Amino acid sequence: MDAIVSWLTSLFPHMAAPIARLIVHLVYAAILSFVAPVVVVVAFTYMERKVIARIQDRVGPNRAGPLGLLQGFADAVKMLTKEDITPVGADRIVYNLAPGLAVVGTILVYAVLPVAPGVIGADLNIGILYVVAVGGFGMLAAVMAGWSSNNKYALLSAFRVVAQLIAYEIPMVIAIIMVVLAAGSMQMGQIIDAQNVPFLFTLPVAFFIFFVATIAEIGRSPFDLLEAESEIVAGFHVEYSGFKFALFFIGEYMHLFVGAGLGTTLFLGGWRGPGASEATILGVLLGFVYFLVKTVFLIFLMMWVRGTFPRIRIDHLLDFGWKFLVPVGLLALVAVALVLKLPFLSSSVLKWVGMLVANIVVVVVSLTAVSFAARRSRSVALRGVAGTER
Amino acid sequence: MEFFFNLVPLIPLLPLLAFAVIVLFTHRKNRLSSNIAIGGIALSTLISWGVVLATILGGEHVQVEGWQLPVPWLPTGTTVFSVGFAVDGFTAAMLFMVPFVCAMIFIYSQGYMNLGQPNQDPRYARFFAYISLFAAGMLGLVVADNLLLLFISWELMGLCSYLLIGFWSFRNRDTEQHIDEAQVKRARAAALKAFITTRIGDVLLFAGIALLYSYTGSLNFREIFRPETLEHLQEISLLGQPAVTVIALLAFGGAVGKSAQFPLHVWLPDAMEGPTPVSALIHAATMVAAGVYLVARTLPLFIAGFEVAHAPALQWVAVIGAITAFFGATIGLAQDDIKRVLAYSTISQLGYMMMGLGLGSLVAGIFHLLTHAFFKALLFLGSGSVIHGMEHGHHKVAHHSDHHAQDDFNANDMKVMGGLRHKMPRTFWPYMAGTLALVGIVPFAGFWSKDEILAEAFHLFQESGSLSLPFWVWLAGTLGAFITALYMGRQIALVFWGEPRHEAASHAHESPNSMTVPLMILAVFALIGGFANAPFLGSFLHHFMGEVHEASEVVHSAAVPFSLAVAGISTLAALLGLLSGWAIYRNYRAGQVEPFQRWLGPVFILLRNKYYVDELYHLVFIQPAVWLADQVFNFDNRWVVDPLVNLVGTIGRVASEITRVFDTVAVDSWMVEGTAKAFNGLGDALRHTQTGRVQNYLLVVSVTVLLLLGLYMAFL
Amino acid sequence: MIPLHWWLIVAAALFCIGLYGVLSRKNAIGVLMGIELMLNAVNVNLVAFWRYITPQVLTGQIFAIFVITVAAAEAAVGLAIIIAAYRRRDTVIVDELDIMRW
Amino acid sequence: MPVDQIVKTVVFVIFTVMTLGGGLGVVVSPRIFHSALFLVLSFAGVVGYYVLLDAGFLAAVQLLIYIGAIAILILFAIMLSRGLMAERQSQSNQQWWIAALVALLIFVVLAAVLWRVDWPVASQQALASPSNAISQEGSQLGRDLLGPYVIPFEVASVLLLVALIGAVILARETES
Repeated sequence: MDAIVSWLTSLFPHMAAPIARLIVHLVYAAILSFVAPVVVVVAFTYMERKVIARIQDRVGPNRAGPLGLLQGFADAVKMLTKEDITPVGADRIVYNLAPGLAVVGTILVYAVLPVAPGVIGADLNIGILYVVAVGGFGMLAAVMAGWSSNNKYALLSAFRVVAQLIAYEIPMVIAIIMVVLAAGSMQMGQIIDAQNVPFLFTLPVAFFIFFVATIAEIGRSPFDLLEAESEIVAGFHVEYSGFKFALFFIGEYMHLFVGAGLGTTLFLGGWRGPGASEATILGVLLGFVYFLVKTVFLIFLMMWVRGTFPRIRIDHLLDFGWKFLVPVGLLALVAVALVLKLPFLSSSVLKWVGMLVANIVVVVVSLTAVSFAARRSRSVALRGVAGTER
Repeated sequence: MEFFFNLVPLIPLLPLLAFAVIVLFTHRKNRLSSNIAIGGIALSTLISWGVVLATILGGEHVQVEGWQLPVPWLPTGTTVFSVGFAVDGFTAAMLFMVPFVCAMIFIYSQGYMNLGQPNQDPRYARFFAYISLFAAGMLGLVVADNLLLLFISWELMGLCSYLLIGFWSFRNRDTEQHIDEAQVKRARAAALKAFITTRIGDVLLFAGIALLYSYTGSLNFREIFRPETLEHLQEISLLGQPAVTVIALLAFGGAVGKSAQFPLHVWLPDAMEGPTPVSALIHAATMVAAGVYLVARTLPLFIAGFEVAHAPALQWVAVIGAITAFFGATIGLAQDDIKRVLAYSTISQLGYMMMGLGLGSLVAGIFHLLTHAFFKALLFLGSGSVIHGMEHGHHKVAHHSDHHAQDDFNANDMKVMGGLRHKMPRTFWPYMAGTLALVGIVPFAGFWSKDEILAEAFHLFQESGSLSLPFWVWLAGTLGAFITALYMGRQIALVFWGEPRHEAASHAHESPNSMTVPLMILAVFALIGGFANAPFLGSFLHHFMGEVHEASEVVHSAAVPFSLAVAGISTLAALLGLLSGWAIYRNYRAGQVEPFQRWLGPVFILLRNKYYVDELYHLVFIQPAVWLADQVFNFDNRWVVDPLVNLVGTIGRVASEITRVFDTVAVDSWMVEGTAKAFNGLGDALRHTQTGRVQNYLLVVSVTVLLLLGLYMAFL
Repeated sequence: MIPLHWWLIVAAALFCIGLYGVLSRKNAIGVLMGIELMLNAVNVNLVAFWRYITPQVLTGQIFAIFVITVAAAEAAVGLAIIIAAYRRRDTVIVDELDIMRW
Repeated sequence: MPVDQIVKTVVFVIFTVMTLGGGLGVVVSPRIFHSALFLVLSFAGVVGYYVLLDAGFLAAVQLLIYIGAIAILILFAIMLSRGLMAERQSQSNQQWWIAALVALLIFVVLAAVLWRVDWPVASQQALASPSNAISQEGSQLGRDLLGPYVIPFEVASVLLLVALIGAVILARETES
């Protein structure tokens, strides 16, 4: 980005550097807020439908355009031409604010997402903390929507949103803290720089927790309890239609992208790859390609998960978050912190190995504990059955 | 030998560890628990004696300069509270005595709490945990190199004393059949009394420590006692006095509470509601010694800026000590309870120690503390053995004939004993040794230490002329010595001579070895302990610990020459007292009016009732507090049927209280009545402001803030 | 730079608004929100003092962090109390929770 | 007045409107849910303040704790106790006018006092050039919290734990 700025100033010698910077950032912001959503939504709805269809042995969209590629646009047209409804008794202002907030909350995260070498809205030195902090807006939007719709199901969904998002925000933060510990910084650029070996390989537990928590935060299957059709119809946006619903929809897919993008940045080395560098245009483009490939891979993983697992029950969901992910995360956090402080792990290679070993130990320990608990509860259940028989 | 210094932190930590282990893990296994406790204190004793030896061998370098181990503890913003350990001659002298006496008491407790017997105490393990913690507190206090750790340990002991004095108030009503309700109540009251009374002193001490810290920024003894620091403290004026004097007096306040000096002595006699080993622990090695230790440790603060003879803080110490010494001794004359006599004797002896310190002599006070610890532990454990024997006899009697089972037999009452020297010889002889030591007969330990204090007083009195303060101190001490001998004569005559005055006494028998062996060991120390500082052996303690405060440049300790006159007078007084006490009571028979009562009349009643101090406190502090609390309760309680009835009732009650106690203190009844009315009316008026609505209250707060801000504005 | 006085006065205003909320709201949750406003006002003050008076040491920020911590704890406990009161007495109106009256 | 001064002032005014307007909304809004949303607005204004004051870390923390946690929690509680507060009924108690008066007076007095005091503001130079503490804010905060302020830090952690447990116990359904 600095390169573009200097290029601009060389092009227009009279332009002051701050103004050039401002222009560049404004353009970037405009791309993020207007172009990216459309592209993201169209591309990933198409991808999602194709992938899910393949998993379910179907073909998926194939009518609109070649290979159904235009399906997304068709959907968009359909959605925008629908009637815009506001339910009776709804809290009008809040009701109308909520969809916008849902999108804005996600776009705010894009600001610190490094999509290519040197291309980042603002490389804050508290970048990752900012991401976590801004995440609250999405929750707020869902609560506002759920409350203002004056609909029982929507309200129930709002409850679920709060419960689920809080429950999974904590393990996610724990996973992020592990990354921050390993990288020694909260700044996105430095986190990427620290990944000579992607953290996926040194902190697999953190990645697992982050991945699961991200799916839950986005509210995708199997954690899509917020909008479980069979239980609460469609959740907090049940009353929305037309453009406002489209906003929620866009928000969700952008959240998907940003979640995967964060996963890429934190665990897969971001834009890093052979040849990617800030120095040349080609390097930057290469970096962007690497970033996209990794992100799309993560998104594909999420779709895979969605196509494979059935939706789980709300209490199981909360239990899984609080009673499994959080303790395992804390355990791993302590283990990683200890390993990083061990005096004899002086070189970075040794540290990577140490972290990996610590993670494996944590996995073994927690799996053992889980299987032990499961066996015990099963035997208790069996004994209970035997008792009733007698 | 230097190696032992590295183990100093372990001295308090081992008993602490024993406490933790017992409470957390082994409290279900009684024998194991008590063995852990004894093992902990025994190891502490070994280490302590190693340290003592190292200190002796280390020569003047260690004894005066001391060895230190600072431990940074609490970072608070920019400063760090550090706790640490230090050993010098003084500490070493204490380390010789404290863990050893504690260990003796621990071993004795195993027998006293009836380990393995059917009547073993149900909270046996808990008891050992508590006394371990108690010992840890005292040992931490002794090895502390700063006031912070000292205060922590101090409070730890306060807590333990509460738990232990009230030990028999915790009863499990589901599992125990025979619960002595009166005892439960007494124990509970005594525990509360001890805790609250000493708390008064603790608050003063805490205030003193806080003041000291705010002026000097340090709590480390060595840093506080630097001449520059002391000078700085003298220059600051506080309440018209040099700050150092105020701080010293506040610290002394703490010592008054802990060491049961007049007027905060009331808790100590009641403290014997706890098991006897606890009494021994409190009276000899730990709790009360802490106060004396504190004064001795902070002695430079008391003197700084003045001549020794004219330091106001020090004079207070001397006066309070002298009053306590005399006062405690006289009360001891009229008590029937064997432990109560000893308790008042402790108070009196503590007065002697304070006297010694108040005369500016560290060695005199501490020497007496050390010897007293041995012989008072001995006496208490001996009395415990006697009581134990009596209870045994009582059980036997009750077992044989059922109709005796329900009489109000009190195993502590000396009047029901008698002639026990034949039944319990192994208790009797050590007890005699302790008595002689307490009374101060050559060559027993008490003689040397008491004589040292009196010689000090005498010496000062000769320097500053008759009718000066040291003269009165000396007089009180000498008179006190006579009275001490008198009541001890009375006690041994009542307990060990004469005929048994109760069946229990005639069936009493000797206690188990675990109880008598510690007695014998302690008896040896009661016999020879005094030689540690005997003038004809070169006044060893003087060289050993006399100069620990030398660095402060205010305390100068030179041994006062042995004065035959002083020694002669006090020995004569002691012999006279002991023999006359013994002679008068030797043939005392059950049911007789006591000889003293016959001769002293109302004075005796006054003494028996401890100068009515308890009643006075009850009247002046407790009753108004309770009464006020009652009133507040009534204001607040809307279900009071008729406030007027209540008022009348209160007036009536207050009036009757007044008439009841009119003889002792006159209280203006009009005042009380008026106050009651005023309070009641005020309450009636004010209760309407309690709307129960938080926001109303906050509004009032806000308005007040507004007014204050307005005032501030107006006068800015 | 914006003068320090502005910050302080804005903070004072926020504080007084919060105070008014605490004093006047019927709903216990409203009272709680007033308290949060007041705490925020304090934080603005602390941070402003830090920035303008002692920018070299972070004491002001650290205090603000502690205030936030306390605020979080207070909100959690406060809301728990409100929920509990709501369960027991079926109301969250402060005036009706007056069993501590004379 | 240089450009960035004007920008800063404008931004300050915007945030002030958000903060104070939001605050006013909190205390006068007739619907408690709206109050809570106004509270979010007010918090967001304070976030802006922190950014203006170069306290980026605090801004993020404010966002995370106040908006992400406290405001959400309050909304949650409001939803839980729904239906009791009849909509549109007055949200103020009888003493509201005294309260308003007192609050206003306190503000006037406070403002007067604050205005008069000559604060010992650091030199212009020190203010203008971002000090080390500002640029290294995050790590410096960490060091301070685990260094000189470790005791308050630990106490705060204990406080949070206690609050956590206390809140759980208080809000728990009593099993009957």
